[in-house]
Amino acid sequence: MDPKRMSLEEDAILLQPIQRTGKAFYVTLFSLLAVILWAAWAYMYQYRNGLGVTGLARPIFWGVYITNFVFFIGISHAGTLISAILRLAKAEWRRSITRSAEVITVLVLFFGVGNILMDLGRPDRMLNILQYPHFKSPLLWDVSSITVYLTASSIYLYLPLIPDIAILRDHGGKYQWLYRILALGWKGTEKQHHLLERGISIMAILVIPIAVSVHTVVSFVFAMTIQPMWHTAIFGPYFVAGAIFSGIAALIVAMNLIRKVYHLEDYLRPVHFNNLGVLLLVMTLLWFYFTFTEYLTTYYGGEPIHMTIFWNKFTGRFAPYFWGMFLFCFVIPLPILSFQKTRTPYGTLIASISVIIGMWLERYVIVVPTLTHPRLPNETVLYSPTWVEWSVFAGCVSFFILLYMTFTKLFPIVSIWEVQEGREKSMAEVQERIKTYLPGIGVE
Amino acid sequence: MMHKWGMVIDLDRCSGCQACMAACHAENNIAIVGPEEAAKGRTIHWIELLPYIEGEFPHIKARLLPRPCMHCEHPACIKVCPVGATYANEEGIVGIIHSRCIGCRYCTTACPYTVRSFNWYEPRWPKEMKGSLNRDVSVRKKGVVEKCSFCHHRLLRAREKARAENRELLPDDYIPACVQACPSQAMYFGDLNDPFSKVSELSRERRAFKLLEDLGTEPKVIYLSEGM
Amino acid sequence: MKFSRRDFLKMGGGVGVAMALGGGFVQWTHWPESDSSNAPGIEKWIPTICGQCTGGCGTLVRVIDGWAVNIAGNPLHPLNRGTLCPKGIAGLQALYDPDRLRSPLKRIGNRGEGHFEPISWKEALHQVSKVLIELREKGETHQLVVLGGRYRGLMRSLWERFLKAFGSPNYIDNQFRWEDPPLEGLLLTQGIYDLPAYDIEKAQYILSFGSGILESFWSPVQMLRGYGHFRRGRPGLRGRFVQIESRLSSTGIKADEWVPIQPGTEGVLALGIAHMILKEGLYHKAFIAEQAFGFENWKDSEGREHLGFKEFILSEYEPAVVSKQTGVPIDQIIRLAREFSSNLPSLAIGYRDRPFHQMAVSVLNGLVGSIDVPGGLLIPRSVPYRPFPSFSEDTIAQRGNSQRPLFGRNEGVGSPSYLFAKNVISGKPYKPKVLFLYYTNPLFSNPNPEYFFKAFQEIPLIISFSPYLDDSTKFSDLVLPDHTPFERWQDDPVFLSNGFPALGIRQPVVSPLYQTKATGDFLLEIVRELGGQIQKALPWNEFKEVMIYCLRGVFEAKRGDIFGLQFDEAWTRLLQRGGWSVPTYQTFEEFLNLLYEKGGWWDPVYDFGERSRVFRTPSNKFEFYAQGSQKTLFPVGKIKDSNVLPHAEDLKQGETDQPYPFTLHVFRTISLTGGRNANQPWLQSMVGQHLFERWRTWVEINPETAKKMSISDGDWVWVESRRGRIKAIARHYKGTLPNVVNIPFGQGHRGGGRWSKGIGENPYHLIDDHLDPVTGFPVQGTTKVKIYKA
Amino acid sequence: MKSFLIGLAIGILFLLLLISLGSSFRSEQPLSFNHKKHNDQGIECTTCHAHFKEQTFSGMPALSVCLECHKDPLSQHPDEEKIRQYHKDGKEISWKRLYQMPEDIFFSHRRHVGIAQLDCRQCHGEIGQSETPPVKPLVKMTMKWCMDCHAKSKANNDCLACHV
Repeated sequence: MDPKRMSLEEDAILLQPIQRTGKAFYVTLFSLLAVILWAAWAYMYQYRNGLGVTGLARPIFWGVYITNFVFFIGISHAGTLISAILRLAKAEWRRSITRSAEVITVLVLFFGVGNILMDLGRPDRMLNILQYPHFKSPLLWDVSSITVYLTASSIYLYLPLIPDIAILRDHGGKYQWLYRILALGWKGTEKQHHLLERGISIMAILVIPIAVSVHTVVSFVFAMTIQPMWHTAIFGPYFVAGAIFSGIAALIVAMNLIRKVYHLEDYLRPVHFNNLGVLLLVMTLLWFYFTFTEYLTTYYGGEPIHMTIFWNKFTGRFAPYFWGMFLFCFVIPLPILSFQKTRTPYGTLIASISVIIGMWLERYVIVVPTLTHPRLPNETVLYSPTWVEWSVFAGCVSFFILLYMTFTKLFPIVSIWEVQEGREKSMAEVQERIKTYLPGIGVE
Repeated sequence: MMHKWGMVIDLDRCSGCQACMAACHAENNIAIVGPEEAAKGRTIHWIELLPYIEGEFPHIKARLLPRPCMHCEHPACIKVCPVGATYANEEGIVGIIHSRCIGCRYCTTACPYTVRSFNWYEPRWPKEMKGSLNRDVSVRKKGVVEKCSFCHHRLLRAREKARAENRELLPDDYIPACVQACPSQAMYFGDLNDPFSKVSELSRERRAFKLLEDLGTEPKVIYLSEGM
Repeated sequence: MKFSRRDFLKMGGGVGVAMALGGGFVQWTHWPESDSSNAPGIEKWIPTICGQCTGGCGTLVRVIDGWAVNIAGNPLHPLNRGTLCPKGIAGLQALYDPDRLRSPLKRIGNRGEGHFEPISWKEALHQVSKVLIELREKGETHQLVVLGGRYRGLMRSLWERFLKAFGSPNYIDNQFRWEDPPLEGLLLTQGIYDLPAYDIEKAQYILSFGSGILESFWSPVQMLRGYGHFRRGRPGLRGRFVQIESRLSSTGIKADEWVPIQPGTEGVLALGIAHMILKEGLYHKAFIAEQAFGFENWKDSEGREHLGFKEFILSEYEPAVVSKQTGVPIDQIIRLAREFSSNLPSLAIGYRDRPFHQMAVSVLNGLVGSIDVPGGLLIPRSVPYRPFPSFSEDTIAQRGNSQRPLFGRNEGVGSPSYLFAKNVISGKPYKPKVLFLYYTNPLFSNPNPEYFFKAFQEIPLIISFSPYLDDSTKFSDLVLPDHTPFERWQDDPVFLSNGFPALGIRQPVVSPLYQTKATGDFLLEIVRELGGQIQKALPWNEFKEVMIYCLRGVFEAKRGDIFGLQFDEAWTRLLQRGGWSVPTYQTFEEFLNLLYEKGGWWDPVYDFGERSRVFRTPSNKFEFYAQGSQKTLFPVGKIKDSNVLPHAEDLKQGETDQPYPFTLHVFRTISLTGGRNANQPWLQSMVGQHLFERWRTWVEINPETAKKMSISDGDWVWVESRRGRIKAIARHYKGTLPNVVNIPFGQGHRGGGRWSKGIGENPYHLIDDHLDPVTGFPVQGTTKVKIYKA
Repeated sequence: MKSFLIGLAIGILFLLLLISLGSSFRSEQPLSFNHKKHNDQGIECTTCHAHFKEQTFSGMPALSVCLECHKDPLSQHPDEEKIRQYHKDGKEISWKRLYQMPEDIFFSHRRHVGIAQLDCRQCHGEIGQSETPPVKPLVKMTMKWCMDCHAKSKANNDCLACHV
């Protein structure tokens, strides 16, 4: 399939964001920049003065930054994992959504890593991790697996992007030099296509275990310690499930925005949202299952040191966070997602926002209460994040949105060639495939 | 045989006076943390008197327990350090190399005894006090973790002195500042590998117990319980 | 490639931007270097005496390059044997307190505002001597008052000698502390008004009636050391220790048993215990028969029948009665009585409660014969100083000395300071003109400091000798800062818990940091200015000379020795009695040098059975019936027998309880026992370790009570008494009686340095006006308060 | 634009150069001391650096030590007069220390010289042969350098043996 030959009339709208930039874009851009600069200033303030400017203290040594770290890494599971699974399952409806998902993965990973770096007391010694690595530490497992994940998902994002870059190269317009470099001489020959397809499917397979490992390892940061309510084997799957859960939610939100802003209603249709909604519903139930198991195990065991934290979450100081988490992760999304009537783009958007908030709270409720109640008597310290931490968090979110926006301005956020391929080739393919397992169809 | 340094704290002798805490501050240049920061929980104590107050009025069971770093045989903190800035040396002392620490505070969260503290700000002293810092011990910088070292610098000095005097290290040559200060002489320090040392003998007493023994960290700080 | 001028300009711009960014980056990433000066140097360990409290511990100060770097106990000093308490270690922070006064100061602006200007010592000397000469000229010498606090040794003798030569009867002693041992009790039973020794190392059983022996004892380390020995120092024998107190203090936590009791009724419980001991015949019969007076009913020289202790107690203090008043169950009273009298030697230790409550505690020791026996209450001998040379007062001084002293009556019984304050306020018999403050800070550390605020306002010139700008110093007109203890010479005569006298020598370990001057030296300078008979009375140039003069007495006493290792007491006694005592020194020079080198002298002998030393009562016996008190406490008129027998005193619990439902209990923790230590961050960071409280004032409330009042742990509350209110953090503490609230003493300085000024609150501002008629001091546990959320 | 970028690059290079130059430590002594001359007179290191056998530090020459010989003029060197000037002012000579251990290092001269019998030159190089005071250490001490020597001489290489 020669891209030159490809008629773009049908999909011209997909290139519009790249070709035209409205006032709204700049308004958003500058307001995001303002937030980012503010956050940068906040971080500089922390860098100069020390972590004392946060709300952390002994024994609550970890707070919002670590919560954000887990949260962002969780969000990153949106893309690669979902897209890879859908690709492998050859779900046709995936074609218009994979790109937007994969971009989330790559971009948001930086913020996960960034948050851990911002949490360091000595960021100037950050490179010690490379110079004196100590592989017994789960943090180093994180470093390794996140690096691999970032590399793999970048490749996984980039490969399917090549034909589209070639389209942009051939179509003229801005940044020709950039597209020329990135297109890697794509000509759309059969061979190239074949290679590309192969590459994509290899990556799709590779990326799944890596993604699973990443979040498992993130959970290990907690689970490998012997602290009450951290030291549990369920944390691996629990974190992975939670990650996919929040990832899908993030994807739905992103899709909703793209759809509205770039008028892609034709590409991102209710059925996509419905399908993703079902997936989210599954994850909601799975999340509930894990949460329920975890807390039941703790409760039934009734170890005093665990129970202190348990009751603190259920009825004590952290009850608002805990029940908030339950509300946002389960009570709100469940009914919305259960009915097809409400699994509309709008309905899933509400459910997803709720899930994202809930999942942030979940991470907070995992990190902070355990640290607040160490095994030995300790002074009662209340952790409340300071303006620095909130600013940095806001900055991270803004920066992510900014990068995402910029991406949509440089590259098509819906994969053009895949959509076209779907339209042309898959039809046939699907028919072929269906023939293999259903009788009486396709017999012309 | 290699030394294995350990401490025994006889709670029956301990009067809860906190001399150990003050002695530790003076010995180890522990940062002065003012009232505002102290209210946030940023106070640093390498050894701290912990209260256990159980029961209901008027039937109360209360205990005071000085808690230094346990210098565990299987420390939870060492494993998790991503840069190997904390480690146990051959003699069993769990040390921190402050100049390598990146301040990730993983060890502080992993330690089940919460003995580790973090320098939230750059420690500062009024200029009138600076000259009175202990010159044998580093002054920590902001952003690093610190904790009890069993006054390891005293061991360095004691060893050197013994070598200079051409003799073996004697049991009383090396004791940490807290042990030295303890007015009710509730603290003992010595070599746990030597079966005849005072600490060894006491560690085999019926009253001997270790904190959070079931975690399997095998502390080298051993307590002797109160009462008969 | 060709470059145009424009290109060059652009390039220049590029370089500029790079430099700016780079410079900024370097600046920004520049990690502030920590600012210690850890230069190595040659270390010395210099023995001296700790000055953080009245404990008198020997210390070794590690000095490097003229800096005191660390403090350890002096292993040779028998009182602490190489150990220290937290305050002792924080002595470093007293020396290097950044807020120390650096030169003499003269007040500018209004009193109490705290504005001063530095003056020279010459000017200071001139000013003070001018004022004093004026007093002499006008014959108003008695209007010079010295208010002296808690210190020991020859400085006190020097002040008294000075006042005597100058012509003022007004040395006002302001040492009283609730937490001290029951001195009035000792006075009533043994006729001694001085600290006794409690031989806890040999005791088997300690019954503490509200005494904070592990926190607020006058010499903490000796008690803590003794405690360790009492518990575990004797193989096979573990002393038992019961704490009777309204609050579960650290002492209570360490005790085997805590007996919660209504505040102020500890003495009543003692009477109940005495009742049971009498009833069960468990008392020490030999002691009672030979060394006691007033146990049975007796007849005086005029043939009048008097009620004896036994009959009185047996008739009045049934356990049921006592139990009702104290809240202690009857069976517990019975058990305590049995334990106390069967685990000999046993000791009862009280606090400075109302005098006859103190006496009730003291007679318990008599009942079990724990007086002047190993493991009991001992009366130590004093250090044999050479007395000052005799001199004769001049006429001005004689006239001044014959004036009525400002503290009125009672020959030094109780606390004269409140009486003094009252007299100053009323202006009767006269008003003082000049007040010296030495080692005292009444505007902070006396309960109800308002008395002293009012009194100070009446005094035209107040001169403080404090090295710190404490509350009282802030209120003075002239500040002549003393050296801190590590910068000056001083003697410290003390005794050990086993009654051995010891003499510590305080010597400068660093040269004075600032323009301060030892008050003793300054006083002698004044004396030289005044000249005449006064100079003849004090013929020395500096305080060290005074010390050396008096030390000759110790040298010539032919007893004791320089601090050394523990040695066998019996052997020493034998040597001394036989006249074979061979101390380590031959000449006085040698003696002095050894004294400075080792840190002091001691006499490791206690002579048992010296009746005249131990019982200085009219009967020369232990008095269950306080005969002596007739002279000292009730000088006029006949008194009822029951008034001089130990009895329960009227509790005066305020008129109506309704608006003020709680009794205020002020306690001291070991870190801030004295008001002097608050500007020391090490101590501030561990004030209330039992609740992890630091750097602030908290109020302990019973959790149930607090819940009923919906006050949560950590809320800010107001604590209000009739006198005023203070704001504090409410803390739920299980060791609190439901009707009592506890507030620690030590915070809330209005003067002081950066680490004490304005930090926390001083509960003493809440204490009621009521003074005990005998001691002249406010009574602990009589103030009522209410609490509400702030 | 392009020129600007080139300028930027030049600037950054220049900056790096400056930083690398600036990072080398320099110190000027108050008077130009000639180690060689003193050494040739047969004066031992201990005469001036009095403490290195008994203490952790070696110590800088005290003025009194200098004055033992230089009370009256000995040479023509103009700096010699400075010694007596210091004496007149009642001040010690403000020598600059060339070797500064990081703060968290416990280093003891006694251990290295007194006990292990190391030669001064091992760490201080040929400072005894210098005719003018060196402005930076003759031997660059790095942790690796320390540890290599420790390994070679079978000394303790435990972190806590030096880091305090």
